[in-house]
Amino acid sequence: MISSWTKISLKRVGTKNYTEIRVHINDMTYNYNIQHLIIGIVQFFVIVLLSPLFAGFIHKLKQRARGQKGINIFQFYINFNKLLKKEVVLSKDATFISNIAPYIVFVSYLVILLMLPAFYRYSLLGISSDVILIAYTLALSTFFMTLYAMDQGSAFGGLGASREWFLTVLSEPSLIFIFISLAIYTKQGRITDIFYFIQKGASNAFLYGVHSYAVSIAIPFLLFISLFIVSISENARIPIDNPETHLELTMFHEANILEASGKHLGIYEYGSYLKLTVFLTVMSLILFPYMAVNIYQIPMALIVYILKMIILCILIAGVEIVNPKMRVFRVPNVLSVSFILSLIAMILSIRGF
Amino acid sequence: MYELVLILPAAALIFSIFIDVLWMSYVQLIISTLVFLTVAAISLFFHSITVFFGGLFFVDYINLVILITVSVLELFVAFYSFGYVRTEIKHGLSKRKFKFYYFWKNLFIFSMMVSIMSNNLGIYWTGLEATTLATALLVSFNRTKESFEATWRYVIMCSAGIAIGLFAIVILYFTTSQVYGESLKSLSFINIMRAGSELDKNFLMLAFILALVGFGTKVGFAPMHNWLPDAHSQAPSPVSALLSGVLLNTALLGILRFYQINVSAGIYYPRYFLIGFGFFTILVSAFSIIKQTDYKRLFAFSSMENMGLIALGFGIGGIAVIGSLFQILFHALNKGALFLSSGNVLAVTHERKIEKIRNLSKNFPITGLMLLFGVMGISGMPPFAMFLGEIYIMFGVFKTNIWFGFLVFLLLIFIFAGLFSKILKMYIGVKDDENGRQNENRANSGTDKDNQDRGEIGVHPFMLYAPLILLLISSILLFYIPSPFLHIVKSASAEFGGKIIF
Amino acid sequence: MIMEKIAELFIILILVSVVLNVSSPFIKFAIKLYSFQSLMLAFYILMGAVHFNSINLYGSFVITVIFKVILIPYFLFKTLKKVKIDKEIDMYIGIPEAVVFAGSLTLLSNLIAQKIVTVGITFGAFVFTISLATFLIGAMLMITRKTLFSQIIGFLTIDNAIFLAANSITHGMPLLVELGVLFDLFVSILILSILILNLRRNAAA
Amino acid sequence: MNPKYNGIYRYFFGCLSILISALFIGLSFYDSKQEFIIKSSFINFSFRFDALSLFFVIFISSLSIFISIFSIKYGDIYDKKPSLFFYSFFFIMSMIILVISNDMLTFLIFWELMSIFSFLLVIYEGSEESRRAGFLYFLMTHIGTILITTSFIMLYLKTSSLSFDYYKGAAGIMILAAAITGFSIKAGIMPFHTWLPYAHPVAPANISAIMSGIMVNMAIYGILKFLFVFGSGSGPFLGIILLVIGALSALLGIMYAMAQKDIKKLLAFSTIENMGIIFMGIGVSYWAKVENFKSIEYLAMLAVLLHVVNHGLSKSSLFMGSGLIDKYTHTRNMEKLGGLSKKMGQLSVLFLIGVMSISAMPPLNGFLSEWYLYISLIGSVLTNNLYMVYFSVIAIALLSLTGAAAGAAFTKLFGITFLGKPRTENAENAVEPHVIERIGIAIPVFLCIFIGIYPYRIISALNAVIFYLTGGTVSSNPFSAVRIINARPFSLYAPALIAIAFAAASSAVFLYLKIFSSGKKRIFETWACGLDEKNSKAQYSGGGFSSSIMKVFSSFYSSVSEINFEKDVKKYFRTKSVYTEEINDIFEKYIYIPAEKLYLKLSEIFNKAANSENINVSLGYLFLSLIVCFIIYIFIIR
Repeated sequence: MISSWTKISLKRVGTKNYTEIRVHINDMTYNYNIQHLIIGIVQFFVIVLLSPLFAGFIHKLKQRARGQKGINIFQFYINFNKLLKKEVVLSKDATFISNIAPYIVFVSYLVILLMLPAFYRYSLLGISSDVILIAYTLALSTFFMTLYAMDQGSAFGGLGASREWFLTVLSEPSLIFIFISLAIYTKQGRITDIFYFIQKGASNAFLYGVHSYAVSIAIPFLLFISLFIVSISENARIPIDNPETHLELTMFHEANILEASGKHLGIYEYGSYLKLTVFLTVMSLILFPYMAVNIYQIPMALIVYILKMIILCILIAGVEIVNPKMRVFRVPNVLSVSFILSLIAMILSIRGF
Repeated sequence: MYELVLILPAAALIFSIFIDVLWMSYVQLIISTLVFLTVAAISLFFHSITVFFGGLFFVDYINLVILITVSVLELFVAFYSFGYVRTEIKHGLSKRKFKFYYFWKNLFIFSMMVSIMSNNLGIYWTGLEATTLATALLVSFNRTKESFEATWRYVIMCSAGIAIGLFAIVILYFTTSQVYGESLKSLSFINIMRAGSELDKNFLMLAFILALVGFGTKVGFAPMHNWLPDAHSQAPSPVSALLSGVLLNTALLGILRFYQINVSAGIYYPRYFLIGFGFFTILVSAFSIIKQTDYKRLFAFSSMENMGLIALGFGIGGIAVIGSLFQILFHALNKGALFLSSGNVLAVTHERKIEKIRNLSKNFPITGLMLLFGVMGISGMPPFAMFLGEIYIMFGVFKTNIWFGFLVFLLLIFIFAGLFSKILKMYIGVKDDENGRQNENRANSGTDKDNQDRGEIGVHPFMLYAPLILLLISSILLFYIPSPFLHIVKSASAEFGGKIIF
Repeated sequence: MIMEKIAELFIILILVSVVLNVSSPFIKFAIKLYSFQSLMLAFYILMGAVHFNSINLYGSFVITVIFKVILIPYFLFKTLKKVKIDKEIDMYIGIPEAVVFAGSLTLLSNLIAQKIVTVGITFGAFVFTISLATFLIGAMLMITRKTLFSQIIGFLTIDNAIFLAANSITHGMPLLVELGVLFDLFVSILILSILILNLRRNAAA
Repeated sequence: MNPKYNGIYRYFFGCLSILISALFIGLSFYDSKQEFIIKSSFINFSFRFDALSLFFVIFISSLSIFISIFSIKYGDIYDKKPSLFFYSFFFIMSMIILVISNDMLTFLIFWELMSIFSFLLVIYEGSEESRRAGFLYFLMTHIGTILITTSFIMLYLKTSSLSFDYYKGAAGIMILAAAITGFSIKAGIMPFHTWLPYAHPVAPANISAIMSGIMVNMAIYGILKFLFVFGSGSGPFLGIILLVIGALSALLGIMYAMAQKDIKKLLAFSTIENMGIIFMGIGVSYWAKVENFKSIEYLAMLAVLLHVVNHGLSKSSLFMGSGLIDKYTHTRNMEKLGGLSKKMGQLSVLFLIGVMSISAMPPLNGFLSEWYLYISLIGSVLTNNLYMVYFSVIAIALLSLTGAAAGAAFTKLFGITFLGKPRTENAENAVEPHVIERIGIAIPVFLCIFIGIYPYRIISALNAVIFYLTGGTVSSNPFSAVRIINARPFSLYAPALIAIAFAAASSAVFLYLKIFSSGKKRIFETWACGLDEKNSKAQYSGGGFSSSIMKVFSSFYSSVSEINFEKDVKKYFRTKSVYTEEINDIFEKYIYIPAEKLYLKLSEIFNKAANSENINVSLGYLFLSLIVCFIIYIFIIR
């Protein structure tokens, strides 16, 4: 049995001055080399560091559209830093959950980002970046956030937790469906492979006129709309929730972290930016899958990535400005639209468009 | 040795007239043990049909099965009666009544033995009618209005039924007298079987039908069953056990004899009649059992169901016959345990209604558990031996038709549901507020101190052991069936054309 | 030949007594009729005995007279005296209807007898018809009448029908069997009488 | 019986079941192909260790060892009636013997023994509630047994043998359908689940743990045996039916779980959910077997077996935990609990991990099996089979909904019970459970983590079973991607890697915060809008937690709720108002209760007709049946 286990062979390859770690067992090879690892790490840090910027940008856009002066788009970095310096106020009823939940929520977003390709074809955890895993890791973060909410025994916490799960129960299936539709569409299970596949197919089709892979515009478009709705609900954006308010009748996300303070609040806030970034990144990849395959394409890919993100930010801000907040029990109607769209996309992708 | 089986009950009958009740209980124990030992010895060394008392009586494989059943159950009933008599006398019944009890019970056993072992169908008839008469006064043992009505119904219906049976015997006699001439010989079962195909088929079948309806009344086939629940409910519990466990089988034996004759003459229609009556009996019992309010009636309906199943098995033939033969013994053991343990409850509380008995798990821990397990056993659940009988019958049923098998199983589920819901209510049910208060008042108003504690303490230990051992035996028989008995069953089933596949 | 005709007369008298039984609500009369009917049966058996010169049938005659003509009616009378019922009040169908019904049952049994009886029965289908009719009318008595006595009478009528059949289609059952049967019948009547008394006492109390 | 020695039964039977279970484990490791027959005069009892039964023997034995350790201490509240320990010992034994039995009579006998002992344990408490639960349970399980018996009878008639050795490939669709229906009653699959939410809560907690963690899996054993060993490999629609029924019961199970107040009832409904998930796996696997998609078959089978193990471990630990809550707070009602985490710190950690595992949170084992199921479902979508595509799409939808709802339900369970302020005095007076009790829970919880993070050992062990059932294996390699329809690697979930990533990221974050943030902490009361902070009633209640989700899925429930106010009080200043809510099972309401009523009505008619009090009618029946027989006779002889 042990013989069939991992064989990690380290060898110097040719004249190139780096070590290639080749993980190969029986049949499958997934190439990792130092280059991939380093770029993966860089990619991860770039996204993590950029994420408050995107959130700030959306905020700024919204404020400007309302005719306000608007915050500094780097304001959220400052907020985060300030929160870290503050003391943590814990409830008397708080248990160990209050101490670990912020970390777990934050870390689960980090782990998702570790799996996610943004502008480079490989991510650090690309080998295990299964789409279902990503969806369930999101659920893990929700799980701990709601536990945190209920930990202090405040009335708002329970309310927030209840509403958060209400949303998650409705949006999580959509999310899984979207991911699985992607997986079925491309016949790939890993998110890195999925987008590489789409990219390759698209480039083959449009650049070289080779239809070696099935290429469709309709399916990604459907999935994009569907994912857009889901991400609005998951990220507590306006038609469904309002992240800027603290009015108990309208709170979803904020009610969960109402009791958080100091560094806990800081990493919660940062976590919400990360989550937004995750969704935006996936959307950007569906919208226009362009990832660097080698090191020379990275600057171009990075620029394209940021451009796409800006477009998406504008889109989200636009939606937030145009729409009023909707009644809670109208949310299922909207989310069911997203669910059905992804279902149609899945059926279409099965039948080979 | 064979004669002893008849002589010993007769001796007990005579003893019961002259000896005091408490002494009689010892004598009864000894004699029952002796009868059991005799039958055990017979079945150990049995190899072929044996005739005795000048050809009037005989033992073959089929009646040996029933003989074993009778002797085993009788032994335990004797055990139980030992305690029962003492408990009831302590509770204020007169000794004279129990002298009666022993007399009629022994007469019942004696006439049943006569009936079972008779070679002559006329004597079989006489014995069967005698069992009706002997048990009639036992059914009215309590001397209440209900018990007298039950007895009346019992005697009238069974007598009318058995009169029809007599018609069957007359027609059979007419048929056989064509071959053997008019003498005692032409009623001899062995002779008739030997004549077999020479007999007139139309008349044989007519005889079978009359016997089926006539003796079937006594077996408790629906729709002639109406006497059965009442009689079983009103008789003293040990007698109920005997009625249900062996008397019904004795009546069934008559039908089987006619069936055998028909089969030997090459007539195959009778099996459909057996299947029809068996199935209809199960059906009626399945839809009546849930509406019963008296727990002994409940078991009576279960007996009906099992007789229906046995008849079904015999009618289907083949592998099902083995199941039916097993079922005869196993049902007697299990039903005996049920009636005897319900007798414990009855002896102390003097309540027949299910709704009046609650929370047996507290007041009657052992008895309650025995009732629970008994019901499981009677529904054909392991670790009780009826599982074997039932599954072998069902093999046959499924062999004839799968959907018929499903239907029978559905009815069995109904019966189980009915039985079990009632018993479970007795076992751990909680009284309604009103009923509870009522019962409390009655308990307080009772004068007898022994009646007041109303628990298992008031019961003679023998009354606990007898059903317990019966259940144990039933449980052991599932895992190990003594090979002599197995041999008997195999040979008996061979007479119905049964084939055994192991 | 003449013997046969006389025998037929006895048989007809049995049927007539049964029909009379149906037509009358009086219990005392019914018991008397039963006694008469049993006597006719006994005479019929006696005719057979003389005809075939069978000792079996002679014995049968004797025990029939003892049990059916004398002992059973005697005990029934005795019980009746204690219970003090003289008339059947509750009936499910009225007397005229019952009589018509009895007639049609006779026709039915004739039909059945014609159908069944194929091979040599001593006196032919006639006896079979009568015994079957008696049987069915007895059953009708049992079903339609509520008084316990009438049920007993019905039962006894059925029994007589079977005896008639037994003694006509065969030359009587073996004596041993017949004795046993009659003894059982007698005991059952005894027990039923006891039961009637007890039930009456219970109802009165 | 001297009450002083009551504890002896507990210790004796506890140790005995540990010993014998250990013995069986040893036996199964010692030689994996044992076969022995106990010859009796009439029936032979034959036993055999094959890969499947070996797996189940080890599964049952090890779980019952944990539970026995737990109940050695936990059982002291039941010392007054020591029959508990006796019954539970035989309960465990009958299950172990059940899975090694190799002929139908032995199987049926021990199957029924298992039912009987579990029934006796269900009614152990002797309350009215337990009577109802016990009756329903035993009736349903009897119906199940009869269906199983039916299928065995048909097998016997087909092969004319009692031994399982001759049944390979003999079972046609009819037999399989009967057997599956019978077993799914035991498993608590949706139309037949009604007994389960009643029976599991009323039993003592260790018994609930056995019933829910082990006993329901016996049904899975039976189904696997029938479908994959006895099955003739026909009827792909059977697989589809299993898939759909499984998906429905998974969804409805968790939806009902969410609505419960009673902890054990919630867990019981969650058992229905998990059985549904297992059924989905079996359905996919069987369908793939019939349609000859090998890799999907293996993957789905792995999902099934893994989920059996995972569910067994986590559910039994949760039931044990709920028993401890019951023992130390004397209530199982969530609305009366709260804040237990402060009083029962270690238990709450164990419970949290159990809850995470059962609601399939990623680095733990629950996710692993669900992942395999997802993959096999995606695979069956990719096969492009005409019907299966749609059904598996529906199944994916339902499964994803189930996963999310499970998260909600278990957040409710953990949050309402362990977090916040204690709602009643019961919860306030809780204390940390005894160490042996904690150990009993800790072992399966530890195994949950172990399997979740490092599943390769158990997968390579399960490969033997998968090989026995399907003839292939799944790679147990940490870095080998799964393939579903063609040879191309499809996807990979490397739990160890994810766990390492989690650990690394959390330690990085922790270090970062340690360095860059202030370590100051202040303990202060929760802000309650200025109201009295002592008021624990201000917290969200369990009912409130799930009400919004229930409102969306209201068609699944038939709930009746009403609010009663005191009369004659000023409208806006009521001192008291009572809110009652009753959540009814739709199956119970629309199928079971009408069926029962129909039966009772029919019996009433029958009873009136057949069991007349009137003797004349009875005599009439007698002669009528004579005449009917006569007429039939005349027709027969012509």
